[in-house]
Amino acid sequence: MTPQNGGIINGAKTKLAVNIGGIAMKNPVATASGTFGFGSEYAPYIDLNLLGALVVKGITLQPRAGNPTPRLVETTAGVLNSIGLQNPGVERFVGELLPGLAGYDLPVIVNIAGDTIQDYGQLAARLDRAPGVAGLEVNISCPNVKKGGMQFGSDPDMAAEVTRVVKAGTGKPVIVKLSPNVTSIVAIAEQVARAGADALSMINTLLGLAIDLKTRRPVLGNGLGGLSGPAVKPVAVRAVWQVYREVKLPIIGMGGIITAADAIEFILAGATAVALGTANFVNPRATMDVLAGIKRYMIENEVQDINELVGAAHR
Amino acid sequence: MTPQNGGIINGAKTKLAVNIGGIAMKNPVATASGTFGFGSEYAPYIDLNLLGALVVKGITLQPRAGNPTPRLVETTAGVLNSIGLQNPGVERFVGELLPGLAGYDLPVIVNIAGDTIQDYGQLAARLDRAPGVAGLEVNISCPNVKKGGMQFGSDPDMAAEVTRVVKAGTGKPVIVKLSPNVTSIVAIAEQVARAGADALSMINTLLGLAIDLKTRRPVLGNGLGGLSGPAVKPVAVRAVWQVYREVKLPIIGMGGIITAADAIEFILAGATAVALGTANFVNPRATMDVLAGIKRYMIENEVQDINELVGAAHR
Amino acid sequence: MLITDAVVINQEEIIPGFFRMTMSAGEVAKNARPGQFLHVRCADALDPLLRRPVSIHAVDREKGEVALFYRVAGRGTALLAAREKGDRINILGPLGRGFTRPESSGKVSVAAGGIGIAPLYFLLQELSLINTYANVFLGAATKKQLFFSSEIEALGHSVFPATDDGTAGYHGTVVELFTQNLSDTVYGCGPAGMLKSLCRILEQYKIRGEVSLEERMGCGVGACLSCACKTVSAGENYRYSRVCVEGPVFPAGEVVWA
Amino acid sequence: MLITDAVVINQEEIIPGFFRMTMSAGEVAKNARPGQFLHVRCADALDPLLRRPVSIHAVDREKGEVALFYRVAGRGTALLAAREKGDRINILGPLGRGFTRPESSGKVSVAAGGIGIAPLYFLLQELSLINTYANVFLGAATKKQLFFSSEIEALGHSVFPATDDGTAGYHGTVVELFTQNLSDTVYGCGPAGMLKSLCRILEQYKIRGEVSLEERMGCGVGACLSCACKTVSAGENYRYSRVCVEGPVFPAGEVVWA
Ligand SMILES: Cc1cc2nc3c(=O)[nH]c(=O)nc-3n(C[C@H](O)[C@H](O)[C@H](O)COP(=O)(O)OP(=O)(O)OC[C@H]3O[C@@H](n4cnc5c(N)ncnc54)[C@H](O)[C@@H]3O)c2cc1C
Ligand SMILES: Cc1cc2nc3c(=O)[nH]c(=O)nc-3n(C[C@H](O)[C@H](O)[C@H](O)COP(=O)(O)OP(=O)(O)OC[C@H]3O[C@@H](n4cnc5c(N)ncnc54)[C@H](O)[C@@H]3O)c2cc1C
Ligand SMILES: Cc1cc2nc3c(=O)[nH]c(=O)nc-3n(C[C@H](O)[C@H](O)[C@H](O)COP(=O)(O)O)c2cc1C
Ligand SMILES: Cc1cc2nc3c(=O)[nH]c(=O)nc-3n(C[C@H](O)[C@H](O)[C@H](O)COP(=O)(O)O)c2cc1C
Ligand code: FES
Ligand code: FES
Repeated sequence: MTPQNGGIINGAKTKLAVNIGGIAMKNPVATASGTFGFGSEYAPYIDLNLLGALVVKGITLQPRAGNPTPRLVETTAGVLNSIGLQNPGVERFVGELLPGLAGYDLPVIVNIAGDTIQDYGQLAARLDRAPGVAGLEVNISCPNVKKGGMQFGSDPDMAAEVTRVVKAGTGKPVIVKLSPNVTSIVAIAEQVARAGADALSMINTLLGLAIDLKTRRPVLGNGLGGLSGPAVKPVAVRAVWQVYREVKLPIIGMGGIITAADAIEFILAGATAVALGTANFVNPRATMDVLAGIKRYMIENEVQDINELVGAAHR
Repeated sequence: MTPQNGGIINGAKTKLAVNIGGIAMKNPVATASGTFGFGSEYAPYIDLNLLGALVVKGITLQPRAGNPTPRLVETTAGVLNSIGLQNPGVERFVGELLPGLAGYDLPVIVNIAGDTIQDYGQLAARLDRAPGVAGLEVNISCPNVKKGGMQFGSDPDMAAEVTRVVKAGTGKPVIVKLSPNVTSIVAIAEQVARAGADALSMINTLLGLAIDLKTRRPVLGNGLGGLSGPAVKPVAVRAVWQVYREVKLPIIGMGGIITAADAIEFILAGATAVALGTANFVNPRATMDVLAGIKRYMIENEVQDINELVGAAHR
Repeated sequence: MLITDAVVINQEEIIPGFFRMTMSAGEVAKNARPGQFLHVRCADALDPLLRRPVSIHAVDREKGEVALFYRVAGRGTALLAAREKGDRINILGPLGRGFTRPESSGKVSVAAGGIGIAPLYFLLQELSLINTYANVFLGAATKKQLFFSSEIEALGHSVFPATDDGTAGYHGTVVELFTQNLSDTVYGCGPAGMLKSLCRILEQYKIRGEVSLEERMGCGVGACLSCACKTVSAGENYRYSRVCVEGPVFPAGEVVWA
Repeated sequence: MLITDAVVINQEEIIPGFFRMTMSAGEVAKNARPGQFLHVRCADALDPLLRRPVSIHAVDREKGEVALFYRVAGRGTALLAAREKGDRINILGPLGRGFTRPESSGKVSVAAGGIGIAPLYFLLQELSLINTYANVFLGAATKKQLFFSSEIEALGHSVFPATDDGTAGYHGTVVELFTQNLSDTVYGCGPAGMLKSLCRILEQYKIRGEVSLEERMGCGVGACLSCACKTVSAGENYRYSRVCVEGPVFPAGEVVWA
């Protein structure tokens, strides 16, 4: 472990480096797809080099205009969104956006989504050739698109099939992002693991709805949306806890993390790394504050290596 | 409609009476099982006669001691509980608690839970003979018990089987209470409807977990718990919305209702009545405040009959 | 058993992190009995959501005032501490079963660990009204957390301090100190560990006692069964009692300790 | 583009429900341009969770002060209105693309509907600094919502009021009044309906204009794509632009109205 991998505060050495299915992260704090754009949007507020990993907005084969507005509405301690995977498509992503990230010293993970299983294969193959991609996060859990999305993540066999196709298309680490909108997230995780996934990330948003009392219609232009933020944290921690017990893959935990205490809760439940989504909207420096807080907790509790904490609540 | 069934404010007559699968409610505001005890606990704070219906704590065949403590922990805008169906058993309920409710002019709905399908049948038969029971709410969605509970609510066939057994055991209206912890709540609802349910109630709690950073163990004595409160409202409204579209049974909507606006959101989504759970903890008069707010909304928006609003967001 | 919008009369930080707040709430003052608590709405918004149980610490029936004594333990109590004179606070109560009166004869003691003095101070107020004076064993981690000694003495009671670090009074636990000064009746409140060892002593010496327990609460009125604690009555296997209605004060012998 | 803990200098309720709040925030004052906004954290707790976008209403660069002018629309703005002198407010900004300067020659107008004057007042401050004086069409439901007329006149501009109920000035909409007094450049802000009809007039008469739009926001920095609005550039099919970075001010001709 090199010195950059850790931090020395008050003379104590805390090892923060983690490995997510072959992706070396200097610390366990990543950004959640779709909430952090392509990184540069937040560069005025934080030093991106200090992040454990950057997970970019979901990318599809073809450009997408996204869903009608409104696309976002606040609920109690949460946010419902239906962005609808607006993105420039994989070609423009590789040509225009990826090069801008080359200057940073951090793993870039590309979140991919498809309408069909073939889409996923093509995306994997295209990104396998792209320089500067540390790994893929396979979004089989987006509640905001008509075709594909959550559908793939709700059926263990389809989830496995998508995983196999992506693995066949790339030599890079493959993280499969799971949906909480299922009867058994463990059953999905098991199939995805068997199909060759290198890691799991969870949770994507919970399917939700808000209705406007004035118009008497759904608030969001698209009707249903995905719920994120502190409201969903107990559900997310539970999902990580359940999957950690049964599946031996590293987990990126997310869903409602605002503070370091939240992040540590996920790690104790079994997450090797964490990602912050909605928190960035509340506080653009949230990732840095969480990182600092994790270090402080480790020092105060004499934890030398963050990996000691992973899944500690099961022991 | 008798005068008591409505309310006259500012000269406007608002019809509030609804019918839930044969249970006549003078207004659409009920209490959620497990949060309102057996009614008398709240009698010092509100006039129980003004409630649309009283749904009592879950009852099992045999008395239950419940789960180890702590049984409740607050999360952001929500509550995780794992009471574990502590209750005196159906015999003592019928003998000691039910008679105390006879003096009130409101339908008493008994929430029942079993370890086995046979349990449900026996509970239904026992309560069919009990005076003062307006209907049964079949809890196939409790996340806090080892056997039965949510398991029955996660499998469409088992859910249907429980429904059939209860219907066979009683002539009283049968409301089946659905779990949100499933891939398709519509699939469960459809099977339950086909099996003869008279109404549906939704949602029970979301399966969740909180971990204590000091002990590094789950906070609740039982580990996992059920999440309720404002945090879950978007998920609950979505569930009501989805089921209303596909299943032609009246719905009692619940999950995070605190204000009249919340209640109206459920009604617009398709609920014929609503129930308040966690809100009672925050404000013992919450049911009355919600009822008053619904009336106000109806008057302001010139809605003569609450039934006009049911499912209006779909039109 | 009321829902009241009480008005803050005074908010005082006794030592850092420990506050005494006086509120105007005439009906509550009139009806409250020692050992009862209020279920306090700390936030106006929905986060934190639940009320927080806080013991009734002192009562001035003439002025119609009620005082709380509390430690800032987390977000709810921090919000409480931020309330200022004139602010309104929604309270539910008085709730729960309080302490019972001591037998007319016999020596009475009170054993308080740290913030545990909160409900016991009200008891001491009431005892001195019936001319019953107690030995008050005040335990704390350190001297400055020995709260209200002079006020308690002003009520006519005798104070026996004990500190873990020996900075004042007996160097040791409040239960040890009590064991050296047994009485016929004892009222205890404090951390679970302290109450557990107190109950053991009471059992050993067959002393009548009552202890005030804490458990996480939902409703505060007996409806949700969140606040369960294990208790036994004669000949019974254990059962779960509700701290909010069967308690928070229990006969020492009925509590089943983990 | 900063995160600042600004200190409230003054909070003034102009008419019931409409507040002007001045904050000390030197760097923001220095860098702000008319039409930009701040993303304001209204709560300290997690409910309401998100920041709220509020336009920069006025700037005093010497004193390092920034003012907001806002209507209490819901919980976030209600919390904002509860802030008092000396309180700290976390703000993000200045954010977004503001108004562009008018051509050096030609008549300039400003069309404001109700609270829409918020960002336009800052623009009028800046215009008068470069000795450009505008016709300001102030529209409102009723007389008392014609905000800041005298301050605007004091800056050297001419005010043309219009009210829906005819209680002051022209009896009708601000767009009708503008149509009777066309100019070469116009800056507009107000309800969507007003801006839509303004844009139609601008297109009809080929007048250069810019309008400031609103959309629900998540991040405020271009990362989440929540704040999309449909726009077109020459020859293009529509696309979704981000109000927070490509806007909130857009050339009138680029906005696709629903
Ligand atoms: C009947 C009763 C009377 C009480 N009287 C007083 C009093 O007079 N003065 C006083 O200072 N406190 C009293 N308490 C304790 C007080 O209710 C808690 O300190 C308060 O609820 C903490 O709320 P919070 O939001 O500040 O902390 P939280 O953020 O909710 O929690 C802070 C920490 O305390 C733990 N915690 C919270 N509630 C409990 C609980 N009920 N049991 C065990 N651990 C808990 C949490 O896990 C966390 O570690 C009483 C409790 C009960 C049940
Ligand atoms: C760039 C920009 C600049 C703004 N500048 C100002 C300003 O200077 N002064 C001012 O008073 N307001 C301004 N607004 C509007 C302001 O952001 C909203 O009024 C505020 O966010 C409402 O928050 P709330 O919590 O008070 O209301 P909420 O409780 O969030 O909502 C209250 C009502 O407003 C609706 N609503 C909330 N946000 C929006 C939105 N963005 N678009 C449409 N409907 C919405 C809700 O559906 C609800 O009916 C601006 C908005 C934007 C995007
Ligand atoms: C506005 C928004 C856009 C999102 N877009 C994506 C996306 O493109 N791909 C994806 O896998 N997840 C997406 N998500 C889900 C987040 O990555 C994350 O799983 C979820 O928000 C839970 O984390 P949080 O509570 O920290 O936000 C999005 C979430 C939000 C709020
Ligand atoms: C403390 C507690 C106990 C509960 N017990 C039961 C129960 O016995 N049977 C049942 O069907 N639901 C039970 N529930 C679920 C509620 O009835 C309700 O479905 C859920 O809390 C969502 O509503 P709310 O957000 O308004 O609380 C319980 C909920 C809580 C918080
Ligand atoms: S707190 Fe609800 S029963 Fe005691
Ligand atoms: S608010 Fe996030 S992109 Fe504009």
